[in-house]
Amino acid sequence: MDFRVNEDQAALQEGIRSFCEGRVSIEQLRELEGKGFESELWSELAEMGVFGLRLPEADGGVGLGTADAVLVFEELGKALVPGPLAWTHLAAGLVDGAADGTAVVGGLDLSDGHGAPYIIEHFENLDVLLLLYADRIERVAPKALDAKPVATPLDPLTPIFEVSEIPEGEVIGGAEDAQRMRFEGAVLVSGQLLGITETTLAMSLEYTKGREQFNRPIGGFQALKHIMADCFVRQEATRAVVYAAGATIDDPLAGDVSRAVSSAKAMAGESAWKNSRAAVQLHGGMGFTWEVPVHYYLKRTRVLENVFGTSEEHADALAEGLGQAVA
Amino acid sequence: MDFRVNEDQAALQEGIRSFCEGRVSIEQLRELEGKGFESELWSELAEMGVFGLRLPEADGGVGLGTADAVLVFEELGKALVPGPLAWTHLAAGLVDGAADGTAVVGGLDLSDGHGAPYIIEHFENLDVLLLLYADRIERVAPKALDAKPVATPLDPLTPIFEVSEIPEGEVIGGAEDAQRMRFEGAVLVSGQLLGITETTLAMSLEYTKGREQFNRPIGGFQALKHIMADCFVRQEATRAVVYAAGATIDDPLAGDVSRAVSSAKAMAGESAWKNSRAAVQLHGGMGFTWEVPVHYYLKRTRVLENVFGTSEEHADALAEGLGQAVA
Amino acid sequence: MDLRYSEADEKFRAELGAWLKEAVPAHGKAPSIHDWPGRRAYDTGWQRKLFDAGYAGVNWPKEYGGRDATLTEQLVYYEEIARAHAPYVGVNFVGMLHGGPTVITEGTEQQKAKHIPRILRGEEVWCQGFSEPVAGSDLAALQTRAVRDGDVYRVTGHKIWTSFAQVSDYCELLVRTNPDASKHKGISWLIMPMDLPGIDIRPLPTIIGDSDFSEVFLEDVPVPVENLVGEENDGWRVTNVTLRFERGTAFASEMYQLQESLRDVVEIAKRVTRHGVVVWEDRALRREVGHLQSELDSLWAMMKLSVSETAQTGMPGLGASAIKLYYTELYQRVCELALGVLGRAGLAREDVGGLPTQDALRRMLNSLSLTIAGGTSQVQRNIISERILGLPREPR
Amino acid sequence: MDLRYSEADEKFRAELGAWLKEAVPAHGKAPSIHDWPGRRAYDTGWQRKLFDAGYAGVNWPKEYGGRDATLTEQLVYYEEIARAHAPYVGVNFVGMLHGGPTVITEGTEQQKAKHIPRILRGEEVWCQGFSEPVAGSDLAALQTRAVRDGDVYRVTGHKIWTSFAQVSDYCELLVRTNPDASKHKGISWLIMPMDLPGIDIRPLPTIIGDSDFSEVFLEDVPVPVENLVGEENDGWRVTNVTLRFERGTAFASEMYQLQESLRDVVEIAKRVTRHGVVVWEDRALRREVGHLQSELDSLWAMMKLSVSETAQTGMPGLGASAIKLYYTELYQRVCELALGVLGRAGLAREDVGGLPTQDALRRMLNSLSLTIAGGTSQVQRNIISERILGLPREPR
Repeated sequence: MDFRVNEDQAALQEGIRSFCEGRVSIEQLRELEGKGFESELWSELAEMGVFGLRLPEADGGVGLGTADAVLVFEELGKALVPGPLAWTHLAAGLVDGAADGTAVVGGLDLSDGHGAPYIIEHFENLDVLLLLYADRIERVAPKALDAKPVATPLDPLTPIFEVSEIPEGEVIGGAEDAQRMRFEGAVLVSGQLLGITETTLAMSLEYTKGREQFNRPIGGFQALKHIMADCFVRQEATRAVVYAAGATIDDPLAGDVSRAVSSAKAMAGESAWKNSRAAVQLHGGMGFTWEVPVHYYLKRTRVLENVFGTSEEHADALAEGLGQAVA
Repeated sequence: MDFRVNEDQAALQEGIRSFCEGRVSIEQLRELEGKGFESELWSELAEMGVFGLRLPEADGGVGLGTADAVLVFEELGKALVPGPLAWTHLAAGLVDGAADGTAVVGGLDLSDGHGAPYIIEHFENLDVLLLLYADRIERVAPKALDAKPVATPLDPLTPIFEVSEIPEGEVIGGAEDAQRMRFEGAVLVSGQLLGITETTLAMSLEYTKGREQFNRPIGGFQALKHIMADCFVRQEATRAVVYAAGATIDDPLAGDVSRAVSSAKAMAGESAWKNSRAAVQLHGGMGFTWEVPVHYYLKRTRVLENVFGTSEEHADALAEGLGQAVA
Repeated sequence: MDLRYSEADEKFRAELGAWLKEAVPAHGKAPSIHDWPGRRAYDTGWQRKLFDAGYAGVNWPKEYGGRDATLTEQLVYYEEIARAHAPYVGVNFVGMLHGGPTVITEGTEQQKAKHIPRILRGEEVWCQGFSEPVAGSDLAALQTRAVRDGDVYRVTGHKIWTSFAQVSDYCELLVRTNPDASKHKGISWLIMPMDLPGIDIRPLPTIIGDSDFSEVFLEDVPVPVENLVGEENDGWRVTNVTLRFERGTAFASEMYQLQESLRDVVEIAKRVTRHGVVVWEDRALRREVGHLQSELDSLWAMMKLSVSETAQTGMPGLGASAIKLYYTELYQRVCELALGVLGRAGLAREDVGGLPTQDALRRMLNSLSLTIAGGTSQVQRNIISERILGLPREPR
Repeated sequence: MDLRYSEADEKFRAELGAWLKEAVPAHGKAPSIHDWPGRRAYDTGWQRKLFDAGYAGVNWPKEYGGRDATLTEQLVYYEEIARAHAPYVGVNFVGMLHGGPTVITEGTEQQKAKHIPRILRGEEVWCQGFSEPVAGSDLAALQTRAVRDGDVYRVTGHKIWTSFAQVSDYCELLVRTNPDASKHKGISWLIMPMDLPGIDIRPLPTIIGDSDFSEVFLEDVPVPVENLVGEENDGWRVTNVTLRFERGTAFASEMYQLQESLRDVVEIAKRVTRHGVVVWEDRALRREVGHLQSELDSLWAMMKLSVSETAQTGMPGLGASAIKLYYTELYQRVCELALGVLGRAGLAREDVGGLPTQDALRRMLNSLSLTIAGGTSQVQRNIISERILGLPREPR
């Protein structure tokens, strides 16, 4: 056991980080408001290997594992990169063109028992839509759906569409595939939520160290220090559990995959929300403005919380599992 | 509407307060450890009118209302006065001798659906035991029960006995009486919990103002100040809702009695626990000793939380009520 | 310890309720949040109707055209206003709740005569120029300078968080008139006409996407000296009069609204199903709803106790900080609960699938400002611990 | 990012597990908490068995008789110890986890030779004399004086929170050797034999009702100068070596135990009925159990990450404060949950109605000390915010 990020992984993560810093700055994101998608960016992400990361090299992919993908998605989360990232990544190998970015793939998780209204992110940019049921995966052409755009989505970088009826699609995977996709999707999204957890704390630190009131940096007031200390603990715990879930998917002998995934998603959802909430409060009035990007993180958190199972649903699953183990 | 404590009420409360200060000091309580009952004290409480407070003057009582009784029980809670206070008070007029202290009355609330083990407080000192069912009140002679003493009760001032079977008793009240007793019992106990909420904050304030570390009173550290500020808010909210419940029982036109009672008990239970927990933490190592009386309050809170409905049960009842109102 | 409203209170309630029942629907639908002329007209129009019916300034003295209602009548007023979903005080907020009361308390006869009747009738809209980029929680650190020049103060500075600046006629403005005095001693309180030269208003969009707040840049703005309220350099005391008004009964309506929001959560939960089960059947949700109900009832009881005490002292006490702190944190918890119930429907800020997501999301986003504006929760905890509990002050 | 234990680790686990399976039951039942001679014999007897089997001092260097296990083996060790419900380290705590490691790191060859083997074999019991009534969170404010007098230091002062003082042979003692230096500069670290004249031990009962802690009054106690560890007046640095040991992997066993406690909650909930329904069916309870499971898994993963990092640096980092803070607060939440499930049965501190209330209540009461001892949660948050996050230090 050596649970540290290894050198290759650190290099991979650093590569994505510097790409995002140059290519997806806050200024560039502002221009994507209301669209949330840019085809050149998508192609560049594909070129970086974001979508084909876990596809075998023989199939044109990078041949890495889920633990590696988590590190990549952590960076995508930090940089608020918009688009149906997880779905397209999951579709690599299953849908032609997903890995190389020529097919933009979105999805709808119908396995969680939520009824209408069905909300689909980035619908207008999709080439293929996956329907994830408890026992199968289907693909449909987006044009087969009667989707109504929602003019004011919560996350200005994640356009959504409302659909009231779901057509039948082509079955492209069975129950096992569906379960694997749910697990992997939950872990990738947990990576993004981890990134939000980290970046919002970093923003709070920077702001409170610089902002002075009563002739002192406000970050020197113990009440604020302790809020940030709690944010830090949350961040460290979340990083550990999310990395562990990725590593467990790669090596199921290292633990119980279902439990590892649920623990990660439940924790990451809570942490991203709490840290971004704390960031709003710690930024004071500025945190309530559109100008300071804290709100983007808060809103993205809601989008990611509500895909591949909410924190509550994963908590329920964990309790169910523990109850069975004790029985 | 004038929701303030009026002059008569203030005088009543002051009377009980000064009685308790002189008669139930911490030193005197220490001597009651393991016993939790003293007949002279009981007689004196009866003489003060604690049990006959709401009995009409014609029947030898004081003829006051529930709002007044709440103020009295608040003081009893502050002073940690031990014994089956609420049950004996509720029995006044129903059981001969309860009001004047010649009959010590205890009880067991069987309306909350909890099964065996049945835990009865102060069993060995009881002359009469009331059984509170959802649809009736029964009385039984304590000797009719096979009660096993518990050598180490949580609260050293509240001896408990374990009973596994409940005999049939004499029915002395119907469904309406039972409901009234539950409501009144919950409010009286909420008064005691309010007292604990207040006294534990007062203890925390006194300790942290006096205790110095790093050349400053620790009460000057913002993290501790904010914990106590939250304790204060909790105290004020609890006082208001508990007083309101008493006043609503006295004047059902002022509000919904069932809701007022549940709101009070749910809030008081949470507040007493949180403020006494905070007091342990704020007292540092001393809060973990037997010598500093904070632990008495923490333990008594558990006793009072678990009678006439827990906070959770009352929260469930409130949700049920709200659900019906919305339907 | 009397909780029941008096017969007079109930009579007042019945009359007001009857009037609202007709007046509210007749006033029509609120305009878009981006339609500023429309918003001003809507809000001031409602204020005028209140005035004509005798319900404007319920807490204002009769001699200034108010109703001089008892505090319990005020409570009844706020309850009924919320229950009827009457228009919010809106652009009249600063005039009715800050500026007006301050002028009544501290202004000259001339100032009162000029502004009070017009504020009350909805003819004059006020905004607030208190905060500055460098002076937020530490308001007394404000740097906007006012230099006496004959009959005017020449004012230069940069204000922020000014609500409704776009449609305001006057601004209650804090300026530094003595830069050499200690920071609390050199401040003055001015009434600044918004049509003076040198005022530049730049809207500051919020996370809701509205522009209710603005930054206001002041460049050599000539504010007449006669617009000084209170003494020169005594503005900090004058300000605190205003701040204490803000922490008084003004939350009553919002508190009642909060109870409605909790009901909304239940209503939504009864309409949404997951895994074939109505969400309201989720006992974890119900438990939390129950606890919140208990806390909302506690808050409301606290309010009544505070009102009863204020009725004697005439001024809300420091306990108002406790109410503000508790109210705002509860509000956020209720809003968060709604988010969880809405699930993916909560990704839309307009109604989807027949669910009232627009209101729920707007309320949630707005709730984030409650623990910041008017003194952050941290500032409230400082006030409570230092001024009420007597704990040592922060080292400065 | 490799999470799987190596084959060598698993082999170690299998051997240890097999040994524990026999050794634990053979060691019998723990004596009453009030039977001090019995407790010493029980705890040191177990230490001796560990030693004989080669499992004593898993993290100690081989040259001092330890096993010098890798960090992952240590983790395996703590997991298995907890899983087997093996006796707690008990009275050996200070020797094995504080005093011994400090002597190994900072002691003279003579000191090492004298104490280390005996501690390891359970022949020597140590206690800790650090805290004083005036020096708790501010440990460096300690006032116990040591004055050099020939071959001895004459020590006078008042220590508190000394665990197992009644049965200890030695005390790791912090004293002030230079009262004129700044408070961190005049402290020394001594090994004090507990049989010296002038030592008065007064048990300090806890809210659990046990006497694991004592106050220790020192009156002119002659501690040999050769018992100084490290340099005179360099005790603060020596102490911090100890404190960092305390915040390392030592929690691993307790963390595993915490998972067991959560399972206990579920087990009790499955056996208790209310209103005719098994309590485990209460989804509000289950939701909370599920969240706690997620957090316990996060804590455990944090521990593994920390161990992997420590394996490289050799010393647990500051992140140990985060683990301590999180662990202790989670522990309390699990204990509180158990209280709620037990209901009225939780009013007894002994098993009633066939429910394991004794353990649950003892654990709950004990948990209250966790956020206080070894640096309060508030102190941990200060450490994290100042030393890790780089936020400004408290004004002094």
